[in-house]
Amino acid sequence: MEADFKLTSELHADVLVINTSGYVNNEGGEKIAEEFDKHFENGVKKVIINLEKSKVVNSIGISFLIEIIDKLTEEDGKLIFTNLESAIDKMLTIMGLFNYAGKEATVESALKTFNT
Amino acid sequence: MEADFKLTSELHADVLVINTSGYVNNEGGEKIAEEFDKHFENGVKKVIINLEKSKVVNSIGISFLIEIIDKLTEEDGKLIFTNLESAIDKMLTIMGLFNYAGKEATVESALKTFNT
Amino acid sequence: MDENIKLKMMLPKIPDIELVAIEGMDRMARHMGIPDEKISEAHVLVTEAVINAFEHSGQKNPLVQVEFTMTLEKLTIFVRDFGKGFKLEDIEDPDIDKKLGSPHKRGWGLKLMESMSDDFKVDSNEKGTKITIIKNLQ
Amino acid sequence: MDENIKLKMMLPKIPDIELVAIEGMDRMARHMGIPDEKISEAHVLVTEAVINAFEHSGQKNPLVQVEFTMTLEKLTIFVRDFGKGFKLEDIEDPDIDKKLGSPHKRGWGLKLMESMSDDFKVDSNEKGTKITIIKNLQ
Ligand SMILES: Nc1ncnc2c1ncn2[C@@H]1O[C@H](COP(=O)(O)OP(=O)(O)O)[C@@H](O)[C@H]1O
Ligand SMILES: Nc1ncnc2c1ncn2[C@@H]1O[C@H](COP(=O)(O)OP(=O)(O)O)[C@@H](O)[C@H]1O
Repeated sequence: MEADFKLTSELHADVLVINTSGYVNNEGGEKIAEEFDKHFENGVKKVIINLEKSKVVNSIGISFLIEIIDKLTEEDGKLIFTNLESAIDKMLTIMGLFNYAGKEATVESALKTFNT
Repeated sequence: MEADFKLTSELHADVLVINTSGYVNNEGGEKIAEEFDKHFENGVKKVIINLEKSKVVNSIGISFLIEIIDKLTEEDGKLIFTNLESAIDKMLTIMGLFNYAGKEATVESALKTFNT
Repeated sequence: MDENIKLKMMLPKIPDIELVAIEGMDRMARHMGIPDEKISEAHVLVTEAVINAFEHSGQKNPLVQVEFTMTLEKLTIFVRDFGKGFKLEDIEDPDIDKKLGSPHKRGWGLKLMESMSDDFKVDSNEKGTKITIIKNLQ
Repeated sequence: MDENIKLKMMLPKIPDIELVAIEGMDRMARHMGIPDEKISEAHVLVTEAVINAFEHSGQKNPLVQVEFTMTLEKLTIFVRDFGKGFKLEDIEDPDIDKKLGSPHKRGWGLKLMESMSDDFKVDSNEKGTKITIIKNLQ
């Protein structure tokens, strides 16, 4: 059973990493967007969303992530998703998100992408 | 959501401690009984069953524990339950198990009971 | 807050399916703001009723209906099977003193449902069994 | 092993209740020996169908019916609401290029159900909406 949504975040130099766990529903998406906004206001433009511990997401939750992509694109920033379960990967692919956001296997490889 | 049943066991001198996690259903009860039998055959007569991580049990699972009490009583041994969630405590009370088995808050206090 | 919420299920016989009913009941309780302690005794009631319905129906592919109706004051658990039924008066009250030393350790479900609920009704005939259990939540 | 198992639910509108349906479906799949990967795409299908049924019904206290029928070959997901319905031909196909820069980011559910399933049918009128989704399991 998918647990209730939680998130933690950390800054690696100028890269924000948001780690989620549990169901990314409406409120989950909103919480990710709020966490992003706090750092975006401070000038952070490189963001990693690590969905390793989220096995269920819904499209309302994901639409908040499109808002993040929107804001980052305007500021020449970038979002990278990591640790996607295959069904979620497929879902985001169908939505076309990877035309505007990156995808990496792990947070480490995403950090490397940002730093090279 | 209650997880699938698992158990671990350890010997503290002559006391067997069985720690369960998840749903104590038919199979869960049977596994506890098997683990007990292995040690009972070797002469172990003091047993602690720690239900801390089991929040759901059913009466079929518990009937296997009555079998354990049966065998221990015949050999002047004793069973102590620990870390009972209040509804499970009430259930075992209604079944009359505490007329023949002990109950302690923690494994530590149960071990003390055996050693004094 | 809704005054009264209802969840219905028709369950197939698969291992531990009663946990799905419990999960639904727990979510209803959380939504109504009912504390976990209040609902955990209901876990026992649901589990025993559903297990009996599957085990004693005498059918090859039994289906069991479960309905929860929850208000802030009380929870009604309704469990129905379409099996062979039984007569409550034929069932002996279990006694731990007699179970010890006897090969038959089982037979606790009905006693638990009766003792842990605030009201317990059995309506059984050769077309099946309906169990209605009330648990006060206040 | 049963050839065909069925689970039915009538869900009330409470937060994340779709996870109870998913839990039931997962247990059916495990019982049938269907690997987790096979069933995880169905999580998306169920979630989107149930959320739509609650959100767009236009009712004050909507109830949503969910039925799973599973064989080793395929899963049929049936989701029904008793709301105001809609016309599929009125719904615009979402496009990420248009969503970016626009305030309306939503509108993905139907597209996801159609794209991730092996068959997808909508039967909707002013008495409600029935969604039938088939997912091959082999
Ligand atoms: N739903 C049911 N349908 C038919 N018989 C039942 C049902 N529930 C209980 N019974 C009968 O009542 C007896 C006692 O049930 P219970 O107290 O739950 O103990 P157990 O299930 O361990 O035997 C059962 O053995 C069965 O004969
Ligand atoms: N069960 C339903 N009942 C009524 N209208 C629906 C239903 N499902 C979908 N719709 C309509 O189709 C539109 C698109 O649905 P969907 O693609 O899931 O995106 P979203 O729910 O995010 O709007 C909804 O906004 C709604 O107007």
